[in-house]
Amino acid sequence: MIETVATVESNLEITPGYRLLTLNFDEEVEARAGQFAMLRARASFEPLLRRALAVYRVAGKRQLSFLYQILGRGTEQLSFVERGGEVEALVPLGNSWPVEMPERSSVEASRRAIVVAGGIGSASVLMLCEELARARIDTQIFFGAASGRVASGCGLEDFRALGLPLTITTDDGSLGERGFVTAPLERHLRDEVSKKSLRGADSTIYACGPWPMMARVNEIAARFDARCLVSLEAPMGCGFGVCVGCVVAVKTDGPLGYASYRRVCTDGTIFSADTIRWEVNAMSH
Amino acid sequence: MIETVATVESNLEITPGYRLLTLNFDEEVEARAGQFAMLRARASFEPLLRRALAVYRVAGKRQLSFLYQILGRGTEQLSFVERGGEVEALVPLGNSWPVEMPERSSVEASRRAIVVAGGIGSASVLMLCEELARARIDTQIFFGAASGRVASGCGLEDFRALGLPLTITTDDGSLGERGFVTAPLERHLRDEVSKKSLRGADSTIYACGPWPMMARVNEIAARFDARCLVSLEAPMGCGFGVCVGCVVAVKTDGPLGYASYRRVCTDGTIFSADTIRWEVNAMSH
Amino acid sequence: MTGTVNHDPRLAVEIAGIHFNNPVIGASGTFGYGLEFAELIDLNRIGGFSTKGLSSRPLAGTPPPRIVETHGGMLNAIGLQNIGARAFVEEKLPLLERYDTRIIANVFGYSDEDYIEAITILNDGAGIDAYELNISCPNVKEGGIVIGNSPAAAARLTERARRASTRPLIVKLSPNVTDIAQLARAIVGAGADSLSLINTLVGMSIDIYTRRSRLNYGTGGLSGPAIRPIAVRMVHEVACAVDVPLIGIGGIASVMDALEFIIAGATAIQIGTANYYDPRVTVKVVDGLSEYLDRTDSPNIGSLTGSIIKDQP
Amino acid sequence: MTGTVNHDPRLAVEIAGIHFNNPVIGASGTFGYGLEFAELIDLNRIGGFSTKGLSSRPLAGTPPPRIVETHGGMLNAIGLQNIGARAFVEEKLPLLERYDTRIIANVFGYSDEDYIEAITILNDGAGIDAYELNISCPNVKEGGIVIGNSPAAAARLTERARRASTRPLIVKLSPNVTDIAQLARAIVGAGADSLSLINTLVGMSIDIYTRRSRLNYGTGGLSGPAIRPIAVRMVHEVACAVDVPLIGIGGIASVMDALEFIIAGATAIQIGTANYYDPRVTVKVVDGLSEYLDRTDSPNIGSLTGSIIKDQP
Ligand SMILES: Cc1cc2nc3c(=O)[nH]c(=O)nc-3n(C[C@H](O)[C@H](O)[C@H](O)COP(=O)(O)OP(=O)(O)OC[C@H]3O[C@@H](n4cnc5c(N)ncnc54)[C@H](O)[C@@H]3O)c2cc1C
Ligand SMILES: Cc1cc2nc3c(=O)[nH]c(=O)nc-3n(C[C@H](O)[C@H](O)[C@H](O)COP(=O)(O)OP(=O)(O)OC[C@H]3O[C@@H](n4cnc5c(N)ncnc54)[C@H](O)[C@@H]3O)c2cc1C
Ligand SMILES: Cc1cc2nc3c(=O)[nH]c(=O)nc-3n(C[C@H](O)[C@H](O)[C@H](O)COP(=O)(O)O)c2cc1C
Ligand SMILES: Cc1cc2nc3c(=O)[nH]c(=O)nc-3n(C[C@H](O)[C@H](O)[C@H](O)COP(=O)(O)O)c2cc1C
Ligand code: FES
Ligand code: FES
Repeated sequence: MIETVATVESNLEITPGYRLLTLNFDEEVEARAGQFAMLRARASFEPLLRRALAVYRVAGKRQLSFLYQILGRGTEQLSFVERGGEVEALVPLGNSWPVEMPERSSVEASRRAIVVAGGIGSASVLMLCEELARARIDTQIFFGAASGRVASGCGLEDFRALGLPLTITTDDGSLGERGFVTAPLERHLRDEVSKKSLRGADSTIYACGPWPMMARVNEIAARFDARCLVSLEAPMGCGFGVCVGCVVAVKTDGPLGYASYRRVCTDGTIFSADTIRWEVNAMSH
Repeated sequence: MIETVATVESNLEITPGYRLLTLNFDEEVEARAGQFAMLRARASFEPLLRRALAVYRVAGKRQLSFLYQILGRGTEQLSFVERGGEVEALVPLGNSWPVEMPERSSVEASRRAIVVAGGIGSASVLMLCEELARARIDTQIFFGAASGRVASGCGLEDFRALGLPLTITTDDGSLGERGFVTAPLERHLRDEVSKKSLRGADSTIYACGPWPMMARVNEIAARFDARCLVSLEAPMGCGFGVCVGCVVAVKTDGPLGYASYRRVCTDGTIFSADTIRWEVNAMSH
Repeated sequence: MTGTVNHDPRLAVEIAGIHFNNPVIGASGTFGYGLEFAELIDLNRIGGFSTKGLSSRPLAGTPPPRIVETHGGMLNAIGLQNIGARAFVEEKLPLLERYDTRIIANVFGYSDEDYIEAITILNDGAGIDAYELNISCPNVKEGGIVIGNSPAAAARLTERARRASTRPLIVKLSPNVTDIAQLARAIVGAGADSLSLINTLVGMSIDIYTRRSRLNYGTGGLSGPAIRPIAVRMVHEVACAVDVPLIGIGGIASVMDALEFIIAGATAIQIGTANYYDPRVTVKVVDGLSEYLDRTDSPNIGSLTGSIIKDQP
Repeated sequence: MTGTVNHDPRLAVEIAGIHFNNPVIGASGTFGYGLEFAELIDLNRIGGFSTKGLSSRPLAGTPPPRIVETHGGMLNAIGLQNIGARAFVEEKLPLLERYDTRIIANVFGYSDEDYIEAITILNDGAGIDAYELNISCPNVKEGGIVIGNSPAAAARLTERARRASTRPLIVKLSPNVTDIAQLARAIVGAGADSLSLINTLVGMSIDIYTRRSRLNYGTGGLSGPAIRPIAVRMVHEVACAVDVPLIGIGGIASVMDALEFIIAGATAIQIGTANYYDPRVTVKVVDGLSEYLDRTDSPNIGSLTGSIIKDQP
């Protein structure tokens, strides 16, 4: 973890409301797939708190990119920083997506990966997809967004460039299948399980997106007995474990006690979906 | 008075810490010498209050320039706004410098003007000097700054370009005479009065600068019986007369009562120096 | 003048029998005598405004510096400079006659008698719709205690003002208290028709080079967005404690802010400090309220008052 | 570890007989158990830190959402999640041993007995330098009244804690009171060695679309630069009222902010929320204090405590 002031290499609009921020660091940063940074435009007095953004790409030992949606005050302030400007950064934070090598010994059922990205949740899984591809794991990507325009903003072209099987859904039907990304996911699992007599358990589902999407992915995974990992979001005060503001409710054996909540920033952001108490939503929106 | 969002034509650094901001308005603005605007970078959340800046130049019916020093949070935020950016503006505000025509009928003693600018107080008097020149009033400019560099930042080149007699002082002696601008002012008045048997009362002194400078100018003016007008500064909440935060203590005949304080923004900013209770400083610094 | 404004009927509210075209009111001390805004906004478009605090006699106020900006807000120690109740009645009210907007006369004094005297003068004024008692001033007679910080003193003053007044009485609460609900109950018990809250919080800012307060007076009142969360909480607490209509105040700078107060329990809201840095904020909020009703399919603004959903106790 | 740090001797301060290398302390609830900062700053460089509030038993805290940002600050309703006094003594203290920094154990409970129990456990811990009583929790036994808002209840608890404690006792004041000087006098009268102030102000923020509080708990504590002017005023008031050393807290984010509190009357200061968005702020303030002493030719930081110049009463 380094705490530093990074310099903006570029801060490009991808589509209106979506930008790619590339930062240069004066030290080496080793960020793994799924990790994040806490960022804040240096010269701004408001808002105070840094904002969590997933590391979208590692462009070198001292360069990281972030894909972000302009949502409120913090991301708006970030959007104003231009090339040469400064961004306060704490990075890398959180755990990372675990990628296992397929068990080549087993001939019949090689392990497979399913990546589900909802909206800007995509930013957390691009590097994961790259890693899965490098590890030659059979990978299916399900990419959902509100519209075709939003899909572009969420990095669709970068996902396409991976050359992995990619299913797109949009809420308004302007691109790919109309509806939620969980619909083709469910179909896919059903088909796979029936057609190839594979067990759901042979698949690992990696999901990042809005809370309701991830809750639904968890249900589907449970039904098909698939392993499911989710990267969670929560409002973050610090990003490094001290404010205890970013917790999620997790399942515990005993009564509700100290262990009932875990910090998204340091105990996560990636959790096994079946450990989360999905009915207790960490976000207020 | 118009309340609008102006667009930045340019925001140029003159010397480090000093900038010239040129704004385009969507309506006509008629600003007279000595008037000011309340400005705030549009996209910034902090600081909240707009900052008062004198109208430095009128560049057309819909274009005004402001010369400013980067001092704290507000002017720093302004300095970040680039061409095409937006600035919230309330303008024109306050009264203006009165310029009388010389009494040509009197052969012996034509009226004369003395303009005293201290630091960035210069921003309030450039247009005044232009007007005095246009009216062919015999005008002397005394221009004081902390250093030669600061003098440039305070628009010295623009004052030089007027072609009027100009005496420069700097606190550190890096340009012109070393010391405060009030020293040559005093000398000048003494010489004028003795040499040409003019009365001080034939001169109008126009002064804008730091509070101690103006207090001293007032003393000198009083001694030589010259008319003296000052443009005051005060921390301003609103700029249009409602917060009653920007007051200065003025002399009253009766006991201290409602009339003891006057608002710099709407009753001024230009006051007759002899009406001010100089010992009650409006600024905390 | 009314004819020129098309009021959204869904925004009309009533407080103590007074009809407001909409719930957006300029806050005392930030809206002058109303006229200062005539060049900036159409005064007919806002629900009303509360005057700068009026005392029985004109007051000079405190020496400068009087204001200092802080993070998210400002401190002021104006010392209640005002033209006096008599001058307001004679010089300002006639000029305000032509506007269709509610005029609330904000009143204060340094003793109960001071308040009564000011109210008596204002009773003569045509066009005043209600009084708002600013009870956050130190009472010189009682050794400088702030009337508004003591439920007993505040109730006593409310009762006397109620009797002296020919108009509905709004009492403005001080937030500088341990238990604002208790204060509110005492004041409503004493006859207040409505409560407005909050006034400023007492604060201080020191210049580290001169080692003096940045305000000549020493302390000042903190206002602006910085205090909004405290104000929303207090409005919610008071809404749970009393039954009179509330006017929410404190750091409102946008329609979203205004709605927080209404959902927390306010019938109307006042905008203070934001008028300084966004002089047309009041009319922007009026427009924003109509849009919100459209977007959320709400029948009228009254249906939102106190509509907060509580899952937790 | 001490050998590696060259402390500026002018910054040393003493509170209740404890020596601090400098007056900069991490505030409770924002500095974890100290160790979380070991990767970010050299813990030997700060005066000390106050632990996350410790209770007699581990606590789960409240369900999320627990924090929401506001203008110039944030609201939190963590519900005092902590590992418990026993785990702190056994698991954290041994790891903290190697740092030359003062450790203040922040203690709280829902009844007097709870506090005493936690203190009794902590008395066993080696390396704790002082206790800081967080008296801003609602007392379940007394029907939810907040101990810290009642001078009598706060004095009673202080007295009992004083007797149970083997270490200097700092009591942390709640700002949600009408008269903080009165509260301070009662607590000092009951035996507190030092006071720290302020804790958070109670606030609320409402999501206008869900119409629910943005915090699961409903209300939360407001912290950050927004509250600084209130905190500075209260430190100044308390400094005029009592004679024990004060620790100033509330919205400190820079050396200038810290100096405001010291000039107002604080011997030391705590930095809270700013640690979240500027994790190295504590050491930056330490360096800034030395520079200020240089620039103003002040002999030491103690000479600045309470050095405010007052022209007005
Ligand atoms: C670990 C992590 C990684 C993230 N990675 C990315 C990323 O790569 N790209 C990206 O665009 N966004 C990402 N987010 C979300 C991003 O942090 C939020 O969009 C941002 O904090 C919103 O800040 P704001 O000031 O723009 O909005 P605010 O003004 O703070 O809020 C605007 C709206 O967003 C909601 N909001 C506030 N905080 C969050 C939050 N932490 N997450 C989601 N919504 C929030 C508010 O409730 C409000 O409705 C990530 C969040 C987390 C926790
Ligand atoms: C009528 C008027 C016209 C002005 N014209 C110009 C101009 O043309 N060019 C220019 O550079 N400046 C001008 N000023 C001064 C300018 O308004 C201040 O420099 C500015 O408000 C400082 O804001 P800030 O946020 O940068 O500093 P802050 O962070 O607010 O303060 C930094 C320092 O400046 C002091 N300060 C705060 N407000 C003022 C103030 N109003 N005046 C002076 N010092 C202040 C503070 O006490 C502090 O020491 C004018 C002021 C007035 C009242
Ligand atoms: C400069 C100034 C002067 C004020 N004068 C008065 C006053 O005379 N009477 C009064 O009741 N409130 C007065 N107030 C308080 C406001 O009406 C309002 O209650 C407070 O500022 C909080 O609202 P805001 O955050 O929107 O400003 C004043 C506030 C400011 C900033
Ligand atoms: C998330 C959070 C948790 C806190 N927890 C505690 C606590 O456990 N005990 C305590 O005495 N104060 C606690 N505080 C209060 C701080 O120690 C401090 O008094 C307050 O935040 C004001 O200082 P600041 O503005 O610098 O944050 C907490 C504050 C925050 C923001
Ligand atoms: S964001 Fe502070 S603990 Fe996770
Ligand atoms: S700045 Fe508000 S009255 Fe002058």
